[in-house]
Amino acid sequence: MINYGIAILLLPLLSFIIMIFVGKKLPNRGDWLSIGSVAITFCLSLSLFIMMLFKYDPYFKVEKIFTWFNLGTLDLKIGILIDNITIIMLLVVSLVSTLVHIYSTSYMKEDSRYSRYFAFLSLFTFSMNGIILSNNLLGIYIFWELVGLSSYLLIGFWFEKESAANASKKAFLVNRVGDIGMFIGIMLFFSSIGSFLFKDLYLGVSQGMFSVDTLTIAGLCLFAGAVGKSAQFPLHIWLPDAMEGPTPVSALIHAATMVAAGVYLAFRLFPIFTPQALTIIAYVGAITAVFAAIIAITQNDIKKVLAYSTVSQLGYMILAVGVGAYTYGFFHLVTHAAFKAGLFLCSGSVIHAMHHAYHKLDDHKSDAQDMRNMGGLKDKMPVTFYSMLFCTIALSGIPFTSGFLSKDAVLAGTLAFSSQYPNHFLLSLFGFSAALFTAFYMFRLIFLTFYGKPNSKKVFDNIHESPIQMTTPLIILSSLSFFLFFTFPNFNPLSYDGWFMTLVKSKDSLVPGYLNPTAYQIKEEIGQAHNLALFLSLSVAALGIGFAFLIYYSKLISPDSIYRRLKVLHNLSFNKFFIDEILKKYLIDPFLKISKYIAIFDWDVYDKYFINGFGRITENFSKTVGNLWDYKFLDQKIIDGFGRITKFSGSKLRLIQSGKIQNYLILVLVGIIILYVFQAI
Amino acid sequence: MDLNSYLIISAILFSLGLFGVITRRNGVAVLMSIELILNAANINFIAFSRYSGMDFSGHIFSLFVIILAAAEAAVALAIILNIFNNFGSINIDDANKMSQ
Amino acid sequence: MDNIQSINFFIPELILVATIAFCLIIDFFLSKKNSFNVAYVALIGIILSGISLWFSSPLITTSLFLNSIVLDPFSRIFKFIFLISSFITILISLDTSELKNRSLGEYFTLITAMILGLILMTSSVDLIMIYLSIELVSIISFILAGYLRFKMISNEAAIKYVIYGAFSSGLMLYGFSLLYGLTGTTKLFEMNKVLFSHDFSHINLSLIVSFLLIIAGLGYKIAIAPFHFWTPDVYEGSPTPITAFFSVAPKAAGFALMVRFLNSLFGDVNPLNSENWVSIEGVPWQAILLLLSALTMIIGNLIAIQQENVKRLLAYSSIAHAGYILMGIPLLSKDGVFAVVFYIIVYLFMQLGAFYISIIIADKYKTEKIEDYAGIGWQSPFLGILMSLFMFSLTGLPPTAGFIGKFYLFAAVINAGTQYYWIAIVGVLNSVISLYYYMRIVKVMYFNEKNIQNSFVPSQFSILLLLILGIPTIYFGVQWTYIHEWVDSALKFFIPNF
Amino acid sequence: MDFNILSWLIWTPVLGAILIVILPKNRMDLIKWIAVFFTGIQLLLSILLWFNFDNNIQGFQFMEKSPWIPAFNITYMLGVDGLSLPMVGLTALLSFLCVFVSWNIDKAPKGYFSLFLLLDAGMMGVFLSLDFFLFYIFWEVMLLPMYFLIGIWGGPNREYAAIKFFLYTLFGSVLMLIAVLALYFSSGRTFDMIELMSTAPTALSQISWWGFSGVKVVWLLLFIGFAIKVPIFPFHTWLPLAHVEAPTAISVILAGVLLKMGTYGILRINFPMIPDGTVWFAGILAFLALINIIWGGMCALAQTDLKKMVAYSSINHMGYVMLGMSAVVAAGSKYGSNIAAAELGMNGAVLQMFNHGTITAMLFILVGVVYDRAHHRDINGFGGLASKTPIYAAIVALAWFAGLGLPGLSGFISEAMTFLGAFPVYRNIVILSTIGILLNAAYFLTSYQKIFLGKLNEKYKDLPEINRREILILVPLAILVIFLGIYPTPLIDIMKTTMSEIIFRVEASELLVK
Repeated sequence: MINYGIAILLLPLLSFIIMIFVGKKLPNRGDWLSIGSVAITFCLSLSLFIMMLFKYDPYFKVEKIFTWFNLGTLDLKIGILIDNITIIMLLVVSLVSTLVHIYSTSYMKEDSRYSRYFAFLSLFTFSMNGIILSNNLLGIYIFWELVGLSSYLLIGFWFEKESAANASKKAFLVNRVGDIGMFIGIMLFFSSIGSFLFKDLYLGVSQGMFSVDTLTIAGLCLFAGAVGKSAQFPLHIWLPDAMEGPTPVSALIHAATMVAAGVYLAFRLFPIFTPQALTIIAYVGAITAVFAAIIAITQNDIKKVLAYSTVSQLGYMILAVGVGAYTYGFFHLVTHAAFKAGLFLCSGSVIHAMHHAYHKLDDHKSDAQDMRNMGGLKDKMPVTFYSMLFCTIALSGIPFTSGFLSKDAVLAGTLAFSSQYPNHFLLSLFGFSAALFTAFYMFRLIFLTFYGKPNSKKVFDNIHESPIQMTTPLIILSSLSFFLFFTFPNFNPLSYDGWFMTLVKSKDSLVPGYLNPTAYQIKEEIGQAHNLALFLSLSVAALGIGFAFLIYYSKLISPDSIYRRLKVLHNLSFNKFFIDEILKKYLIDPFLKISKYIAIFDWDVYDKYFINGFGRITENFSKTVGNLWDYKFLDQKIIDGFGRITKFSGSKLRLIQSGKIQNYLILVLVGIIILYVFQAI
Repeated sequence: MDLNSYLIISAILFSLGLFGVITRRNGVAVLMSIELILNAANINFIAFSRYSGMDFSGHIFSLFVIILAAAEAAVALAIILNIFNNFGSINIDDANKMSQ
Repeated sequence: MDNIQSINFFIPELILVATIAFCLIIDFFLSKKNSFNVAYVALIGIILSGISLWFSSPLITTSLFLNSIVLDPFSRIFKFIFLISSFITILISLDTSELKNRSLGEYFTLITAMILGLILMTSSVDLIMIYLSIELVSIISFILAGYLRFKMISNEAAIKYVIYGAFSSGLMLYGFSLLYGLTGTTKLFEMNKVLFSHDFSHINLSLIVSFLLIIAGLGYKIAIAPFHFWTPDVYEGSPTPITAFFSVAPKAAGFALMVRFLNSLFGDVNPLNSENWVSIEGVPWQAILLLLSALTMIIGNLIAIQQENVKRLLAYSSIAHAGYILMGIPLLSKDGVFAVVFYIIVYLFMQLGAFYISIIIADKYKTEKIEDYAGIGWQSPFLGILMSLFMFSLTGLPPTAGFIGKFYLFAAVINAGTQYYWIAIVGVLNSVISLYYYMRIVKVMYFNEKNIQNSFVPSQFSILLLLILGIPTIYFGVQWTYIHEWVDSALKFFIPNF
Repeated sequence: MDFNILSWLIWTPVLGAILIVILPKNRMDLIKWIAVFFTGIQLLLSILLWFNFDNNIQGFQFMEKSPWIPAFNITYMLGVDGLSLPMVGLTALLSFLCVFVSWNIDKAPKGYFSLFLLLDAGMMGVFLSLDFFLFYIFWEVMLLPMYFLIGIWGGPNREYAAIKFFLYTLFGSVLMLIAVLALYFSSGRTFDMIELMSTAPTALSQISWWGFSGVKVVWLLLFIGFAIKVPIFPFHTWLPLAHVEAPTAISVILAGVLLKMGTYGILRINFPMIPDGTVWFAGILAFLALINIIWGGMCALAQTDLKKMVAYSSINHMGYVMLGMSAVVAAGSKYGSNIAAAELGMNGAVLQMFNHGTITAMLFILVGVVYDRAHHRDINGFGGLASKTPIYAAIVALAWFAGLGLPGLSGFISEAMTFLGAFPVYRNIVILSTIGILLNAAYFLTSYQKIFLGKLNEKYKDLPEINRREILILVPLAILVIFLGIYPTPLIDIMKTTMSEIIFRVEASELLVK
C-alpha cells in the first residue's frame, strides 16, 4: 500500500527529470512519457480506490514514517499517510491530470517548448501528489512551495508575453505571503511539540499543550497558507491573473487541484481549529464566495469569468470548513474539480477554435478569449457546447448533478450554523447570494458564447469543433458531473448519501474543553436544515438562470440599462473592486520606494558619509594637523595671537617676529606647559 | 647669599635665555641665548654642589657643559656662516625654503 | 671598576675610536675623487668592532669607568643595532648618486664617530656621561644633516637642527641640574635610591618640572610629539642615507637611553621580581608618556597621510613608529622593554629597506613623488615585491617582522593590565590608518599602470643589499624564536643595581 | 600519523604558487594547468579527509601539533572537526572551480594565479588552525592576496574597493588581536584553542575594563572582527563594493568562503570560549540577524546592478546564519532546556553557511557569464534572454530558486532550520524575519523576469549561449544544491556532534540557569 504511494509520488518526478533533460530528443517530443507516467499514476490511484471501495472502511489508514535527518536529540520525521481522503484526492488529481495531459497533446501541439510543458506538468503532478501523501506539516509546506513553483513555471510558460511573466511572478509572491503565515504556524506548533507529524499534532492539541489563544493564532497562521493557495480574499488576486497560462494548465492547476490544496489543508487541520478560528475562516470563505461571484458577473474574458467562479467556489469550500460542514466542503472540492476542470477545458476548446479562426484570417489583434467576440457557437461546436452546458448546470446547482448535491450540502451547513448562532446569519446570506450570482454569470457565459448571433461572420465560418484528443476529456469530465458517481448505492438525486459520505467521515474537534460541537451534532443539524436549503438553493439557482435568460438570451432586459442604473456597482465589479490597484498603491509601491530609499541610504549616505566619513574625518583631521604644520593655524592664530596679546598689554614685545624655527621652539614650550597642566589634573 | 638666591638668578637667566631664543632673528643672538640657558644650568650645578656639599660632580658637570657649549657653538657658527654664504643673511627665519 | 680595568671591556669602542682616527689619516692622503675609499676603512672598522663585540661575553654585567658606564646585555644588543644600521647606511651611501663627486672622507668618519656616541648613549648611567654622549651624537648629526653644503635645503635643515638641538639640550640640562639638586648625585642608581628613600611629596613640583624638561630633551632625540617639529625639515634636507640613518639609529639610542633612564630613575627595579616593577609615586610619568605615545602615533600618521613625497612619508611615519615604541616604555614591565627592543630590531630592517628602495628609485627615475611610482611593480618585480614587503611590514601585517614587533608591543600593553587597553586600541587603530598611506605606495606601484614597458633590474649590489634587509623582514615574521630568546636572555640581566 | 593531511591541505597551494612564480611569463596554459593541478590535489585531499573523518568522535581529529615559537607558547597546531570540515570542503571545491572560472584572465596570469593559490592556502589555514596565533596569521595573510586580486584584476572602481575592503577588515582584525592577547594573558599564556575553551570562560570574568566585565569586552572585540567579515549590519558596506568590483572568481571566493569565516570565527571562538558573552549577546545577535535579513533584502530589491543585487542577497542570507546561531541559548534551562531548538539552529546555521557558499558561488558565476557576454550588468538592460539562451536561463532559474529558498533545493532546509531553531526563544524576531523569505522571492523573481522573461531585447539577439566550460563549472555546484536540498543528512551527520559540543559549552554558562 505504501509502495503504491511511493510509486505515485515518484513516477511523475522521474518523468520530469527525464523530460527536462532529454525530452526534446525523445520521439514525439516525449509526450508519451509524461502521459504514460501520469496514466500509471492514475491506474495505481484507481486500484487504491477500488481497494478502498471493497474495504469500505471509513477509518482506513496506513502510515509510514521515515527519519529525514537526526541532529543528536532531535529526529526530524516525515512520512506518507494513506487514508480514504488521500485516495480520493489522488484519484481526482491523477484523473484530471491524465485528461489534461491528453488534451494538451492537441492544444499545445504547435508550441516550440512542447516537451518542457509536459515536464512542468509532471513536476506539478509530483508536487501535488506530495501534498496529498504527506503526513506532516513540513512535507506539506515543501510540496506546497513546489506546486507554487510549477504553477509559476506554467503560468509564465509563454514568458515572451509581459503579462504572463508578471502574472507568474505575482502568483508566486502572493502565494509566498500566505506561505509565510503557514510557516509561522508550523513554527508555533513545532516549537511546542517538536514534531511535524499530524499524529503528534493531534495528540498534542488533545492533551492541551496549547492555550486556546495560541491555538487560534497558530491555526489561523496555517490557514493563511490556505488563503494564499486557495485564492481567498484578500490573497485571491493572483488567480485571475494566472489565466495567462495555457488553458489546460488553468484547468488542472488553477481550477481542479492546486487551488483546492488549501481546502485540503483546512480539511486536515479541522480538528485543531478553535471556534474563534473557525468563525474567521467561515467569514473569509463567505466573503470570498460572494465577492468573487460579483466580479465574475461583469467580466468579458471567458477565462476570467471561470477564474472568479473558481475563487467563489473555493470560498464555498472554505466556508464549509468554517461552519463545521467540512466533509461537505471536501465533497464540493471533489465534484467541483470535475466540472470546473471540464468548464476550463471547454473554454479552452472554444479559445482554441477562436484562435485558429483568427489565425486563419491573419487577425492577431482580436482577443480570442473575449466572449463579446463569440456567439452562436452552439452549432459549430456541439460536443464542446453540451459538455460545457452540463458542467454549467452542475456548477449552478441543478438537481441530478453532483454540483447540486455538494453545494446544497454546503448551504445546508451554513444554514445550520446560522440557526445555531443567529448573529452569524450573514454567512448563509452570503452563501445563497453567491449561489444566485453563480447561476447568473454561468448562464450569461453560456448565452454569450454559444447562443445569439456571432459577432463576426468571417470568424464564425472558420470555427471548427476541436479534435478528438480535446473532446474526449470534455465528455469524460462532464459526465462525471452526474450525481450517481458520488452517491452510488443511493439513487435519490436529491440526497447526498452514498459511498462518499460513508467513507469520508468527519472527526470530532480535538480542541480541549468541548468548545466545538461534535461531528455527530453537526451532522444532525445539517440534516435538519437540508430541506430548507434544498428549497432555497433551487429557487436562487432558478432566479439566477432566469435573469440570465431574460437579459442575454431573450434580450428582454437590456444589459446596458442595468449597467447605467448600477454604474457604481458595475464599475466596482468590473474593476475587481480595485483590490489590485489599492494593494499596489498603498502596499507594494510604498514598499518598493522604501527599499529604494534604504538602498540609497545604505550606499550613498551611510557608506559614503558615515563609513567613508571616518576616512574623511581622518583625512580632514590630518589636513588640519598638516595646516597646523604649515602654521596657517598655529602661526596665524596662536603665535600671532600671543603677539597680539602681548601687544595689547603694552609691553615692548612688538619687536617679536616669529621666525619659523622659533615657532617650533615655542611649541615645545607650549607642549611642556600643557603636559604640566595635564599631570596636575 | 643662600642657595635660593642662586636658584633665582639661574631661573632668571633661564627665562631670559628662553625669551632670547624665541624672539631673536639673528642666528648668532639665538646662539647666545642658548648659551644663557646652559649657563643657568651651570649656576644651578655649582650652587647645588656648593650648598649640598656632597661631591664635586656638579662642578665637573659644569666644566663639561662649558666645553661642549664651545664645541656646539663652533659647529653652529660654521653652519650660520654657510647660511650666510647661501642665503646672504644670518636671520634664521630667512632660511625657509622647505615650507614654501 | 676603575678606568684602567675598564679598558678590557671597552675593546669594541676602542676599535671604533681607532677607526675614526685611521679614517681621518687616510682621508688626508686621498683626493676628493677617491675620498669614498674611506668608507671601506670604516666598514672594516665596524666589522672588527662587531667581531670583538660578538666574542665579548654576553653574560658579563658590570659597570665601567667609575660607575659612569655599564656593560650589560641590553646595551650589547643596541651596539649590534648601531653597528648593523651604520654598516648598511655606509653601503647605501656608497650607492646613492646624491653623494657622488663630493669629498666623503669626513662623511664616513663622522658616521663612525656617531656610532661611538650612540653606543655611549645606551650604556651611560651617569648624568654627565648621558649629556656628553647626547651632545656627541647631536653635534655630529648637525654636521651630517648639513653635509650637502651647497644645497639650500641642506643648510636650512642644519640650522634648524642645530638651534632646535641646542635648545632642547639646554632644557634637558636645566632639568638635569634640578635633578642633581634634588638628589645630590649624578649617578642614576644612587638617585633611584634617594628617590625611593625620601619623601618628595613636598617638592614634587621641582621633580616634575625637571622630569618634563628632561623628557623634552629626550623626546627631541626620538622625535615624539610635541618635540618632533624639526623632523620633517631635517629629514627632507639631509642626504637620504642620513635620513634613513637618523630615522633608525639615534632613535634607537634615544629609546635605549629613555628605557634605562626612566626605569632606573623611577622604577624600583628588583631583579628578583623581574616581570613587573613598581614606580615611585608623585610623578605621573607613565600617564604622561602614554599620552605622548598616543599623540605621537596620531600626529605622525595623520601628517604622513598627506605626503606626496615618499621620503617625507617615510620620515613622518617614523614619528608614528616612535609613538608605537614609546607605548612599551611606561608599562614598567620586562615585557614592555622586551617589546621595545624587539620592535627596534625589526624596524631597523624595514625602515632602512624602504628608504633604500626609495633611493634606488630616486636615482633611476629622478623622482620621489608617490604618483611617479606608477607601474614600478610591473617594470621591476623585484623592487615591487620588496617594497610591498617593507610596506606590509611597516604597517604591521603578518607574516612580516613588523607584525611580530607590533604584536609584542600590544601583548606587553595588554599584559600590563586593563587600564592600558585604551592605548592598545589607539595603537591598533593607528596601524589601520597607517595601512592607508603605506598601501598607497603599493597601490600606485601595481594598480596604476604606466605604459613604460622597459623593465628595470637594479644592480647586483642593490639586490644583495636589499636581500640583506628583506630576508630578515620576512624571516623574523615567520620564525623569530632566536631573536626572541636573544632579547629575552639579554633582559635577564637588565639594569642590575650596583 | 605519518601523513599530515591537514598540513598538505594548506601548503599544497603554496607549492603551486611558488612553482608558478618560478615559471616564465609566457607559459600561460601551463600556469593555469598548474593551478588546476594543485587545487585539484587539494580537493582530492579534502575528499579523502571527508571520507576518513569519524562523525561520532567528539573534539578534533587529524590533529597536528609542533612547537613554533616556544618562548611565547605559540604552536603550529592543526585539527579538524565537524564545524571546520564542511568549510574545508567548501573552500577546496570553490577554489578548484574558481580556477576554471578565471580561465580567461589574460592580464598577468602569473601574478593572478599565484596570488589566488596563496589566498586558497590562507583560507584553508583559517579553517584548520587550532592555535589562535596561527589562526590570526592566516586570517590576515589572506587579506594581502585579496587586496591585489581586487585591486589589479577588478572592475573600474577597483582601487577604492580594494583599499576599502582592506581597511575595513584590518580594522576588525586589529581589534580581534587585542582580544586574542587578552585571552592569552588571562588564561595562563596559551594560544591553544582547545585549552582556551576550558580555561577562558572563567579566566575572562576576572578582568574588567572601565567597569565592563572582560567577558563582554573581549566578546565584543572578537565579534567586531568577525562581524566585519560576515558582514553584519552596520559593518556591511564594504561587501557590495568589493563584490561588485572583484573579478568573478574572486567574488565567488569572497561570498562563498570569506563571509563564512566571520561566522566560523564566532562559532569556533566566541561561542565555546566565552559562553557568558554569547548568552549576553545572543538577543542582540538575533536582532542584528533580523536587520541583516530585512536590510539586505530590501537593498537587494532596489538594485539595478545584478552583481550588487547578488551581493546584497549575501548580506540577507548571512542573516539566517546568525539567526540560527542565536538559537544556541534555547538549550539553557532559562529557556526551557529546548535542546532540539538549539540543535536545529546551530546545525541550520552551519548548513546554511555551506549552502550559501554553493548557492552564491553559482549566482556569481552566472552573473559573470552574462557580464562576459553583454559587458554590463544592468538588470533593466536585458530582457527576454530566456528565449535566446534557454540553458543559461534554466541554470539561472535553478540558482535563483535555490537563492530564494525553494524547498527541494539546499537553501530551504537550512533556512527553515535556523527559523525553527530561533523561534522558541526569539519569537517576534523570527516572525519579522520571515518577511525576508518574501523579499528573497521578490528580488530574485523580479530580476529574473527583467532579464529573462518578456520580449527579447533586440540588442541581444546574437547573445551566445553559456559554453561547456561554464556549464561544467556549475554542474557540481548544482548537484550539491539539489542533493543537499533533498538529503542533507551526510552533511548534518558530520557537524552534529560538534554542534552538540558547542551547545553543551554554551549551555554551561551560568547566565542560562533559570
